[in-house]
Amino acid sequence: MKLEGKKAIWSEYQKEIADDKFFYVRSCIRQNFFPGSEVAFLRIMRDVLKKDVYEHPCHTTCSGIGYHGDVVPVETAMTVVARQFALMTEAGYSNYIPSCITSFGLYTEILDTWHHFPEVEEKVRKQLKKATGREFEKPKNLAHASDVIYKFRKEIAAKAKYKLINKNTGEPLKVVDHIGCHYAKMFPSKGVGGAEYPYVLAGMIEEWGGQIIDYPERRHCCGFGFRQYLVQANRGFSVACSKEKFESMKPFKPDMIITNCPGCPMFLDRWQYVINEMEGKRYGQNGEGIPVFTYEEVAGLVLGYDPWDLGLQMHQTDCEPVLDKIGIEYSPEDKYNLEVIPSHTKNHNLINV
Amino acid sequence: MVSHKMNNFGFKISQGRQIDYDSNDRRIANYIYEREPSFRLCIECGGCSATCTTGNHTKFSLRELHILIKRGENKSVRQDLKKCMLCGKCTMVCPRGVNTRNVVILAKQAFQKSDEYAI
Amino acid sequence: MKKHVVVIGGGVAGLEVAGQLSHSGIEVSLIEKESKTGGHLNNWYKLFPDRRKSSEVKEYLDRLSQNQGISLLTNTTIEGFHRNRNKFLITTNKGKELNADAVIVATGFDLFKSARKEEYGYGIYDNVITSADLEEKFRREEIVLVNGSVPETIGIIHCVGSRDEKVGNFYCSKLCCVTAVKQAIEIREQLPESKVFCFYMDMRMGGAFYEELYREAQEKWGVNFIRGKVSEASETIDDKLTIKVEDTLAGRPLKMKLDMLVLMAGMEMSDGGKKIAGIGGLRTGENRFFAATDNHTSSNKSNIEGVFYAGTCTAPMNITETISHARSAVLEVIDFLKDGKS
Amino acid sequence: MGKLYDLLLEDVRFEEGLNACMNCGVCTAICPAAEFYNYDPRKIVDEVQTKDDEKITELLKSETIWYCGECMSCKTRCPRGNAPGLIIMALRGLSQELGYFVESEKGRQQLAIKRTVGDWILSTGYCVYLDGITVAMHPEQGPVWEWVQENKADLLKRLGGNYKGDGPGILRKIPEETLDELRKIFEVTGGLERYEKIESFSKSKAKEMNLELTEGIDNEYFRHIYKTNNGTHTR
Amino acid sequence: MQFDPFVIPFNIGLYFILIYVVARSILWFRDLSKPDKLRLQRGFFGNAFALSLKEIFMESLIHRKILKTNLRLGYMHMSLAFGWFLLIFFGTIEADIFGVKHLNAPYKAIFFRFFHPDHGRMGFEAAYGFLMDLILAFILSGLLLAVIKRFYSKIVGMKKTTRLKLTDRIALTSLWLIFPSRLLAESFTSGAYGTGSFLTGSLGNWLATFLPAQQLAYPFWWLYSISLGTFFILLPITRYMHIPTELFLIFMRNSGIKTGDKAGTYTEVQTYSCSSCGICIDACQLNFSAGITNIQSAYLMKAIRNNDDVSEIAHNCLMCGRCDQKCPVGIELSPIRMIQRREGEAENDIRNIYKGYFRSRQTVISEKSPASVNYNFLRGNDPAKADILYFAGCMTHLTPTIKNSMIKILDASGVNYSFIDEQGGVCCGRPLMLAGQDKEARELINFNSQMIWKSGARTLVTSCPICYKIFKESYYLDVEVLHHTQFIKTLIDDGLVKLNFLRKKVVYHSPCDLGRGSLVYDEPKEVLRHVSKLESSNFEDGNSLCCGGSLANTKISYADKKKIACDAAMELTRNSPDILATACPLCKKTFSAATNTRVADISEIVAEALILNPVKKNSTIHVASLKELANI
Repeated sequence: MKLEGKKAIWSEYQKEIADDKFFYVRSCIRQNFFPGSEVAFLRIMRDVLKKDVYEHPCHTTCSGIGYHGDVVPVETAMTVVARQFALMTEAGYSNYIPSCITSFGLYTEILDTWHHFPEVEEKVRKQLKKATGREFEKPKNLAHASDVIYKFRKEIAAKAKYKLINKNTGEPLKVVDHIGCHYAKMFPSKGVGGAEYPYVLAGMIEEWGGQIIDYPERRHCCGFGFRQYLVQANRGFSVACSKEKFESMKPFKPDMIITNCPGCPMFLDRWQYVINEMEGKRYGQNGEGIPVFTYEEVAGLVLGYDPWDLGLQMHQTDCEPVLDKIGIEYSPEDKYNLEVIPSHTKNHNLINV
Repeated sequence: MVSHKMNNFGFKISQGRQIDYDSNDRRIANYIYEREPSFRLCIECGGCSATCTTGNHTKFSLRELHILIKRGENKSVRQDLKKCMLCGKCTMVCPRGVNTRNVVILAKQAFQKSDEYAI
Repeated sequence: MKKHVVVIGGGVAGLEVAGQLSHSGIEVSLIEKESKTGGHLNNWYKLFPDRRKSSEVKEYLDRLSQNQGISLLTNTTIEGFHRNRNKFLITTNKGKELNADAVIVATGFDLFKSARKEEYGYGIYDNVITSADLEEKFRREEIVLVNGSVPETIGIIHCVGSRDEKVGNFYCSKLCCVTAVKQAIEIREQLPESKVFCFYMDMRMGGAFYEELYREAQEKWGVNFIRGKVSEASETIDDKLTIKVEDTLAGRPLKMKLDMLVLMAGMEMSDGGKKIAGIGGLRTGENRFFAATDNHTSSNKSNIEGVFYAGTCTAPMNITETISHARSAVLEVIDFLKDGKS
Repeated sequence: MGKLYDLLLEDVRFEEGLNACMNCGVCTAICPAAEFYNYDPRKIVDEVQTKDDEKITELLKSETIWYCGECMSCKTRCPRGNAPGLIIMALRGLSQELGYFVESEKGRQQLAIKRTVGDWILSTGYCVYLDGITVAMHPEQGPVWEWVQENKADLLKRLGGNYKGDGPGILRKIPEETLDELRKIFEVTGGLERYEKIESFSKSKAKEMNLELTEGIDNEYFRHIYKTNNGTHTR
Repeated sequence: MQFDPFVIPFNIGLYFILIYVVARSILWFRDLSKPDKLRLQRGFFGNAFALSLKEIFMESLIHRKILKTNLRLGYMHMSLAFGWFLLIFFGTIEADIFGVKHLNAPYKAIFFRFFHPDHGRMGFEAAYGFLMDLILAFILSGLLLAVIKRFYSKIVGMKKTTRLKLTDRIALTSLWLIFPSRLLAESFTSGAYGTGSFLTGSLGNWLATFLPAQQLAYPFWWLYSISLGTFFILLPITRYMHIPTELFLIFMRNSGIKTGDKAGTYTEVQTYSCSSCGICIDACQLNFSAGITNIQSAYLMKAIRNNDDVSEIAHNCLMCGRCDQKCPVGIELSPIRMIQRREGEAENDIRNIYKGYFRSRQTVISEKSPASVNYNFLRGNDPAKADILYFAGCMTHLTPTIKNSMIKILDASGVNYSFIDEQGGVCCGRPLMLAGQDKEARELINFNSQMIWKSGARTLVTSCPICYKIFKESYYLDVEVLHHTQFIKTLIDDGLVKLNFLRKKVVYHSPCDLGRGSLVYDEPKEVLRHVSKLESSNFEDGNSLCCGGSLANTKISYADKKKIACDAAMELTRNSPDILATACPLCKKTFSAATNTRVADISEIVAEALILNPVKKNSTIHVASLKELANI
């Protein structure tokens, strides 16, 4: 493996990412499965990086899951998205950052379609006006939340309390990055590092002391496949995809998996449990699973946030092995203790700073 | 082997359907290569399948069978082979002079032998 | 006084042109950017379909261009290109100024830069090489992997950088198929134990004795041909390469491990050519090669009177075609010069 | 000849998704669905580009168009700039418009998606909503999920969410007027029409299969389409 | 002197072989099937016996057939066989008349001169002696040819001669020694006693002038006896076993025993009756066109005798039947080959033997039709009812002009027919049988039979000789089966088609399965004569060539097939005819690729000559006449 080769490619795909004044849009899936991550994102952006991140109370789903579940027609999805843009415009922002990859993909796709088919854009504007009376500007800059963290990875590193290093061996942790399919597969130029060797997460890991490992099924989909998971009868396919990835990464002995997609971390986490239940297979070292994290969780850990504030107790595959390797302090007994309400939470769920 | 605690998730883990070339057994193919070298000459034009008497009655593609044998996808081939009537039209139309008829005969043999002598 | 023609590019076409022109008493300045002439011919070991040594053709061209009438300028590039009345004023990187009655552009082709096909990992995965790299190995008669061991299974991917919108090349480079077959045979010759797999979309064997070579590869050398465009290659923990391809004729995806992967890089307009197109205002086509005024009747004429094309700077060609194209360029020039336009 | 093809052309995704296909198979090669399902996107594209109504009708009624996971890996690679994934989406759309989706086991599942994701969008403003992700319907979510479901309110509070609260924040309550806007958008843009088609075609199919189909998800037909897998989809 | 030790080797040999032959024949008889036993018994006391005697005389002694095909070779065989017979015959008489007493032991006749050295000085004795010498000379002349043949086979007009195994060599040498040693023994004796006739006498006297004849005679008598003894003892394990076996063969054949489709006494007798004369090798196109010289029937028989693996040989054959035609011993070579193929298959997969290829009548009824295992996907939709069924056959579908011509002819004739495999149809099953896969073939036969029965037709017309042969032999249809040439013939005879005379030079190639295979030689030619100038070739009827396209040979390469086709086409087009006519789609396809002369199926030529004026529809006269024709 020659790294120069990858570096060359990475240097080719450097997208423009805004510096401040972000209009933040939440992810349905992550709000349900990784609420801690979105909280952590805002903490980091606001407290650590001192950025202006605005969240509009009236924004909704982008309808992406419905769209890719084929129950929501394309024009409907476009109009729902147009409404989100309208909210942004009204709030006086122009840098749009969705928390969800499916959304990010949908936004990119829609903007691209509008670019090639202006008549479609016109139609959507009319429909939005008719339905809601709203009008919108297209975002000046569209980036995924992980792009922003990637942009400020050095700043985060500077303030880091921990490094992704095995404190016992001094070796960097071996990290597998999993990029959501809709991040760059549809529009390689819209992703940091492109579609084949995405750098968005790799960059963070490098910066924070870990080592990214490349393995054959790196590009493989986690298997969500929308309808393929949403309907129980199809889940055999969904799990099979993740299994394919685990089988492929096992020989490289990864310490952890990092993701930037809403569904992926949940599936990579839960399917490990299912496969173990059904086939008695585990893919981590000494009989454990491979802990799966969102990039915010990892950033949070690096910055020394409390694991249980980050919501790591919501993982089915235990994350402790990694915490121990890094040497992060945490109280095992508080894992499921719901009494504690940390002070920081207050300002991050309600008001926009 | 860890004992399975829970199993009723309401689905089975799907098995892959890729041709896994490395783990496939190509001894049937080699058996044919040795005895009918023209087997190598196929350019997969499909002439055989187009004229095939059996293919006129049921889903049966000699071209596909040839490829599957070459890839070592023996299971799927074995049953299908029996559908061939050996009428020989394929041999007549083959632009590369592949002795297709003999290929089928040899393949059948190879499969029968494969049981006895574990080819 | 003697007419003077500047020939840009010292590859097969350039040498042929220079040779022929000087033989008909025309003064020639042959400009070559490299230190020696011969172009891609120098990097090729043997030629299809008869697998003769490329050096033999090189010798012919050298003999042809060993002529008083030819002044050879190596390590030279064109910086200026002006036309005043019927003369061309050409300035080189060494500040030399050449006055020419006519110019022949023979800037040839560049091989597609395979790293642009990211999913194949050229320049990233150790044992992914290009057809040109393989020729080098042939010449040294040692086909080995980076770790020094001898490969057992070798995959050859056709159409790398050709017929591919993703890299902006819609056209077929036309010679990669037969090159692949030739190289497959050479591999089997040098490594009798090896297994070779060609992954193709169509076998385009449109040349004298190409199809016969294809047949030989199957019949005599047992080369395996699988119809399908390889989708991606990745490196396994044991430094092998796994590829994913659809065996389209079996209608099933196929997965296999290979020790070595050879990419059949296509042909592209050379950078040198692009540069000259820029400074000289020469028209290029959609495929970025030079566009002749008429592809059927005057494939050598450029949009500028007195400037002619020879060889693969206009389209992918094999050596035979290149030489004939060069000769027809010579006729055009002579015709042009005697019309006394200058 | 070509009537259905013209209908497909009305879908902008189809126009984006299909240029001449040369059957190279690069899509099938990396397609996760093709890896496990008896599925070959290349063949689908090839059949569609014949513009043959008969073939397309067959596709619209088939299982095969429902295997795709819409990961769009195919779009990345196609040397002809096609996007089989988008073509599939167009086919699925048309299949539902014409009511052909109920002819296949996988197609019938559309009702399940409509009655979960589809309805959540309009009733909650979320595609996926905590209260809907029940342990019963999601055993694979594991023990941790049981704990989450039992303590969702406290847990979200502890993590700094705004579960069913006002203003911004995680799983906040989406204001009624916003939901009205959503419904209006669906009405104007044909979203509701799509929902109704799925409902009505499914109802008649349920009758045909004589499975009772009432509102919501607690009925024979829903359970049937949600759980049944006749095992012919994979190898 | 009545006895001398040197006769012992001869005696041992003689009695051994006599006992062996008797024992062997008893075993053979025992292994015969009941019906065949009956046949043989009936034959033995019927006129079959007389017939056989005649045949034995004509074939085993005179070797008439060989004489016909190859004079020199025939003379060689005759001189040895017939000559030796005469020698023994007259020798016995000699010993009886001139001996001390009547009814002597055999050796007395064989070594007569030793025991009566001074016999034959004058008168009748001398005359008789002359006769004996004459016979000996006759034999020796043949022997000389044999020796020459062994070393330069061309001289006896043969391209190839059979190779030998060790025992054969020894037997051969001893055989060769017999008569020279007798000559010398007798000569020396005569020389010593001044007796003997023109050969032994003169040779003896001359030898005696410079050699001690007295002393030299005795060792040569030993040699004579020993070579006879060795020859007899080796007989059973050498090809010379054919000498006694052939007698049985002739009896059995004349008693109406047939090869059938599984190995048994008759096949064994046949394989042992092969004298490896090599005529089949010369007849074989694989030999003289493709240069393949190790698979011909003679080698097959030898391989079977030696229990070698015959699978390769058995399948490397066009099954054209030229060797059957030419075999002087009349061995049913192709049937035996088929048995080998079938048994080869049986090795792979234990299957109960299905009757099929060459069936004997009584097995037909007992036969059960098996349920389709391999071809259960076949769906038979009821065919249209019609008097006449037209079955084009797979190969005909590859040569549409033949199919279309037949349709044109059928329509013009106005007969009431239905085209049963218009939409493709199912293979007749013969290709499977040729590969030895009778079980599978049987499945197709049953399927097609069903269809034909359902159609209620009375006549089945096919364009493909391959189909024709199997319809005739292995289907049990209550319909008459006709090849389209026969059918067209009747149409012409009944005036149901009107034809022009085409001024075209035509040469006819008789397809193997139609001609030799089914003995349909004349109708095709008569049809051709009716519409064109039919010219004869050097390869008519039974001697016709194979086009090389035969499905029966799975072993030879496309290139070899092509060679055979080209050679055959060249031979047939020597007098540059306008059309090379054939009656088989496969031949047509094969020849078309092998010659520039136009190749056409008879149906095409007829269709060309057809005068299309409306004929009254649904005439039924023809059916009767077809019935008549069926009794040919």
